[in-house]
Amino acid sequence: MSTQSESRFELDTIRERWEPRIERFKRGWARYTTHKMGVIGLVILVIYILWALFPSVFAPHEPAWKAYVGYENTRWTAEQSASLPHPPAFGDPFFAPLGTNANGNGIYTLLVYSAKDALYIGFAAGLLSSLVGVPLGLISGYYGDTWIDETIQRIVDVMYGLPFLPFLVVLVAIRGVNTTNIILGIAITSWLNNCILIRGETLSLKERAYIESAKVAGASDTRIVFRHIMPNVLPLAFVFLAQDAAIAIITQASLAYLGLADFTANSWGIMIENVKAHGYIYEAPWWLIPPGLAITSIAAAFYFIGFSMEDVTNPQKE
Amino acid sequence: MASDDPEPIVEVQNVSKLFGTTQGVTDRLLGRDPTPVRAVDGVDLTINEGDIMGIAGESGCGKTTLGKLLVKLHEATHGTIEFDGKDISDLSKTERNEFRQRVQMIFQDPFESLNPRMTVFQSVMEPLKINDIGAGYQDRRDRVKQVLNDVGLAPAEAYLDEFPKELSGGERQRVAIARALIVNPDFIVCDEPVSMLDVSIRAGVLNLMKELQDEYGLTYVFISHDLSLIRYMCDRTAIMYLGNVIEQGPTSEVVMNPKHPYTEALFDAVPEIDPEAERHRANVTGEVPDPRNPPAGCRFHPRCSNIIPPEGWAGSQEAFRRVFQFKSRVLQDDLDPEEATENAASESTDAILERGLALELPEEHSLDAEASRSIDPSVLDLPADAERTLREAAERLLEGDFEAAKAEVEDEFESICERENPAVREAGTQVTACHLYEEEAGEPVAPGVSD
Amino acid sequence: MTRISARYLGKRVVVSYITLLVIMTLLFALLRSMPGTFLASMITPEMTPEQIARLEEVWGLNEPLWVQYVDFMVNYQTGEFGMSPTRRVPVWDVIVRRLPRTLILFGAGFIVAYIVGPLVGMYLGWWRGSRKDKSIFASSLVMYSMPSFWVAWLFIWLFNYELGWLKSTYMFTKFPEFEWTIVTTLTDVLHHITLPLLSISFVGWVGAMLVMRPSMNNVTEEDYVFLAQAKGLSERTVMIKHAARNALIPVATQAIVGLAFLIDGSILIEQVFSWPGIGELIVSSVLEKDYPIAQASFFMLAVIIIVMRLLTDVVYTYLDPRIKFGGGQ
Amino acid sequence: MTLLEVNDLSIRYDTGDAEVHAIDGVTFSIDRGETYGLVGESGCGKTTLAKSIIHLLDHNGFIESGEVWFDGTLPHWEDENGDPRREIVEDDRYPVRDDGMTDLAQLDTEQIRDIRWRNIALIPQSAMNALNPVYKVGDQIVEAVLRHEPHTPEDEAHQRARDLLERVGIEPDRADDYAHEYSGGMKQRAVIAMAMACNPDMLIADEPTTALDVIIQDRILDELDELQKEFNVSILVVSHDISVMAEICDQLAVMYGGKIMESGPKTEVFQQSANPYTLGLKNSFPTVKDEQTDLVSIPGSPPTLLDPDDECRFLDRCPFAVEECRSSHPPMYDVSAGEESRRVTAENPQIHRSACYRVDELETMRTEASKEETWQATTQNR
Repeated sequence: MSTQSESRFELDTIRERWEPRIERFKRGWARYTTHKMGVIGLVILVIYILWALFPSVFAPHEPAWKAYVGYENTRWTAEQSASLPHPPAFGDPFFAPLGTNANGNGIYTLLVYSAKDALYIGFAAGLLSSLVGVPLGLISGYYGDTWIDETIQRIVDVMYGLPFLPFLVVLVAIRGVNTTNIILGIAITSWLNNCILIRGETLSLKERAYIESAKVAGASDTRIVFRHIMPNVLPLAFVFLAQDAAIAIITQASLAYLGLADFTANSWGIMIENVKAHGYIYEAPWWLIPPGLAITSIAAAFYFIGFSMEDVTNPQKE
Repeated sequence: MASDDPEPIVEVQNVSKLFGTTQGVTDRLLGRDPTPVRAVDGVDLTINEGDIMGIAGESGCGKTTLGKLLVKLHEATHGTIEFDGKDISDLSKTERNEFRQRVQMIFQDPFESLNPRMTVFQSVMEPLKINDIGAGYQDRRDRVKQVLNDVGLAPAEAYLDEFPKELSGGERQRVAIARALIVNPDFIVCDEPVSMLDVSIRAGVLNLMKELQDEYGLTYVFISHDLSLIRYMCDRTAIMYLGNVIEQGPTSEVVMNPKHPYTEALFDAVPEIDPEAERHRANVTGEVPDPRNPPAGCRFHPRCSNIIPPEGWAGSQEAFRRVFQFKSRVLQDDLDPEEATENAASESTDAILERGLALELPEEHSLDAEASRSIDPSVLDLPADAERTLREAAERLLEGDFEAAKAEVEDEFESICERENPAVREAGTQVTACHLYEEEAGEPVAPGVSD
Repeated sequence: MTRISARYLGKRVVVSYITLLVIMTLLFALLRSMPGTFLASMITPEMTPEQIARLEEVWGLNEPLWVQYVDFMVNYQTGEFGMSPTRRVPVWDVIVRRLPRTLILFGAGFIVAYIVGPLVGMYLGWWRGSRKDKSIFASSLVMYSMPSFWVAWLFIWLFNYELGWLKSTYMFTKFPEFEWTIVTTLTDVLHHITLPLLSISFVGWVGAMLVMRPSMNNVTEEDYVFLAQAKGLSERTVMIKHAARNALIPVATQAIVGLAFLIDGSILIEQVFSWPGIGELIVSSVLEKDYPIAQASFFMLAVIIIVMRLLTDVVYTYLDPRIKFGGGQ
Repeated sequence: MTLLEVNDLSIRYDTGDAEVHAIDGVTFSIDRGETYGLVGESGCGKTTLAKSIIHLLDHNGFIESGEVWFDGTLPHWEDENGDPRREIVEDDRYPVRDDGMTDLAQLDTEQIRDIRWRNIALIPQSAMNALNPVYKVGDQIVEAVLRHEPHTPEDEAHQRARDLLERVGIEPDRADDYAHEYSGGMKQRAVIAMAMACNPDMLIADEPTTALDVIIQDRILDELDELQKEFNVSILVVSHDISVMAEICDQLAVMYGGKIMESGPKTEVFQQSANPYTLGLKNSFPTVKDEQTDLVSIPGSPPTLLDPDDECRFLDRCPFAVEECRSSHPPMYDVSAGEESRRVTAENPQIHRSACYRVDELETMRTEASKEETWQATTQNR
């Protein structure tokens, strides 16, 4: 008897637990789609995710492809070499819709293959800074006006006194230039905003009568934090995650520009840096503009998503 | 409604609650001194089983803080609160769990007191879950349905999966009541439970609360600023002012036969629905002072119409009240000689006197000679030496020597009301904290004995 | 400015000073954990161990760590930044020459960004939800997403290379054909600073706008804005005098974060335009492993941020009369 | 003499999918020096109605139809006596009537700004937050003076502000303080002083005492009373608090669901209530002095007003509803005729009127309404 009723009980619990959430999500989604900006952001993001997952489907060549010679290991003629970087060419003398760089690699191909790097850095750094910032903000807010809060806030205060980019430069210089370190560095400097904002939100949530009501009902601190505060804070955390991702991608490009990047990787930031390194800023706009636009569009996509979500999760509008 | 042999269920003894006593590290480093707010200050209160105890007062008087102390949302800074004979600040884990089940609270704002991300079912069931009551999901669901029916949300199924924002204010407050009732409590603190509700809905919730009291055998504390609601709901009433309970007793007595001048003013100020009713305006001056820096002695004395003249005061009480105001204004730099003499016809010290002795009162309480914030001192029954002192002070003010003016009045016109905080004394069927009743009552009494 | 008491200001200075000390400690730890000692660049393979030891002695590296730390803290506060191992000149001299240039560029950028940002934020917040708001907001987010150095290049390409209007490198003309008078100097600097300034503020203003817009939107629901309308004031007066003035208060708080963001921006921009400031210095010195210079530049940037934060505090008190620093609440 | 005459005014809010009929065909009039009360529960449209007079609706609200005649006109349409100039009255392009009244509903945004505060001032809901925190209180009063009387010298305007503050019992020196340095009651007084800055003919007081404690409320009501006597200003009070209304109003309109249910002289409305809603409302209101009778609530909740049907707005909650009530919302009937069991529609907005088809059965309605069972029966029926 017991097993049957137990499983039924569990099933009911699951249903009871998830039904309202699913409904909430549906409603949220319906409201999200009313934001044109958010939908555009999502579309851009999906395109880049597809690029990252299946680059070979979207790119005409492998990254190793070179103009005129393809994958052959032969040398260019002087004439061919002089024509590089080559403006967009559609099958004559080769196919490179956005032209090539000075090494003869197709710009469009590189663009597609670099999407992975940008998304990886964006998500990893965003997640990491949320993972540090959100819990600290929650703790700081929930124990507001105690020594715990005070300590965290003093740390944040000091960190705000640091010039971020120089700090990153030094950090990456110490730890070695590779993607992981860049992500770590970005996360270390960007959790501050999350922490402060989540703290503020928690502080105001803490004063709500329903928190007091839960206390009167006998709820423990953990229950209050996880059942009553967290669900109200998490949507906001996602908003910050999106913004952090955007900042991380731009920052990584900036570091690459300063010469602090893993130059073996494919990355939009490095592509721009190469334009300068080869001295083609004025002569090869087809090389300079696309990677910049790619960075802009993915960062903008993250911002679009973030701000649309902020609107959706704004409790005043629910 | 009170039972014949009242058993105290809650006893509050000399309880105080101070806010803002803690300091941050930087504050300490920088040597900032905290100025605590004495939200509740030395309150004694006994609540009998089966009673509805009303706590009334203006905003900032500490009534909500007192309510939260009773349910242990705040810890008292001083004093003890006993629930069913046990000090609630000193409970074992099991006792604390029991306390949490037996004592519940209903909050003011039904739009805030329910988690917007939880359904009605989840909200009402939460206390069961926390206290591990009920055998399994189905049992709990049944209990929830029953309580929802009890609070008038029928059929319960229709409400179970609703979110708070889909409900009206009245419905939300009923859900909040259901949430409090589901653990079968004995004692519920209701903090302004209907103040956010519309009038036509309000009566329904109030009546429901009365019905449930019988059904569930409840004791209520009913906190409200609305005295007519207190009158409607409560058996006994305590009036609070600046953290003190200044009067308590049976509701009808407190309302119809108030002892403390503040209580009297408070009830005078309530407008009447009957347009023909003859109503008095409240005979008080000024506004509630800053609770960070409450007046010495009786908290109410700066506004009181019945302030007691010192022994040997030759004039009338009316005159003393004005003289005392004059003194306070001088001491607080509130009397600006330039303003006073600017558009006055008479000589300047007269002008200052005329202005400083005037009280800002509703027409029915001000003297005939008192108009547009000035009064002719000669109509007051002012002893000659008092007038001399006042003139001296006015003279100093004119000279711009404010310190000397203060010195002039500082040690004069001392009332017992500003010196001593009155003890709680019996007066009629009530107990009250006012120096007026010192002589007739004799010894201070313990609260709650007066029944 | 009567609301801000000298005592409060004193306290703020003390707190800022403590923050600076903590940052310096961090800096010390950071630079000591650089791979190799900061002498790495001076040590050549043909040096004998004795020579290396002598070098270390000269640079104070043979002392115990805590002595180095104390020396560092004391020296830095007296402006004693040591010698640059690569340039062979006192670090102080290099910093002092470069600091004003950074201040000019960064300061101008800050001012432009915090005039444009709140202004646009004010309009968008007032007309929140309108078509105009939506399109301008989306476009400014796109601007915010652009890597500033890339924008700078586009500007250079357009205004310098294509149109030839403005200069793209340095702060002054290197070998001028004109006399240095006040007028020519100013025009010359203007010629040089416009593009970098444009590049910094192109991205920088959005941060302030992002705070002003919702703040403005909240303020429009306040009763005093409603009352101002009921008074019969014109829409402009209500928007600027009553709404925007209040909405500015959170922007002052945001400026603390925005500052760091703009400093980052100006470092990149200095790099692009070879603007001879601290930012350019810090990057090149890190790459050259000239740690004393990197350290000192970092320190100077931290000082700039901390001083600016202090100023923000003052502005804050000016904006919000409810805040009385130094007294109770 | 009539100061304000509202004719068949309807106001809608556009919510995208549907329109909220916030105000529906409301007619009333206010005399000079009179206090007129609009009483009702939240969402009944009382605030919307008051704000619409000077076009202070939210951005999605608009006047659908109706007229708001006001005895007063734009400054540049006035002659030296303050009356509209002859040629303006005669010209059909201007919304000015022969008797010199102006239809405020037809003025555009720029024009209504000249009416605001100069002719009709407003004490907003929660006046506590109505003072701008970043400006000195005195300066905010000066601002109002200079807006409408631009030729006033600055120091004269400042002196006026100080006098006004003193008039409402605030030390003139406090004009140089900021709002946060004022106590709650003082803020309220300051707003009242500000409202009197341009000597308006009419004050709109939107829940003027709701946020205040009783003793301060008492004082403010006293203050309003005195001001009215002194300046002969008309006051349109909006409140949900019946007892406040009972105290200060001369005339009263009880609103429900965007309609006026009952209106007339205060004492008549309170003592010879002739509408089920008013009767219900009185039942649910406790008083402090009288021995308590049981309170009875009106079952159900107010209508949403989203594209409402034609039926009587109170139908769903009314224990006296009959078939006729479904046909359309009742017109305003003359109550004195009702007392004689006759049903006569009343045109004069000043007399005691009630919107109920059963106005001819007042006796029954009044006795039934005082019984608790009557009201509970409705809940069981649905």
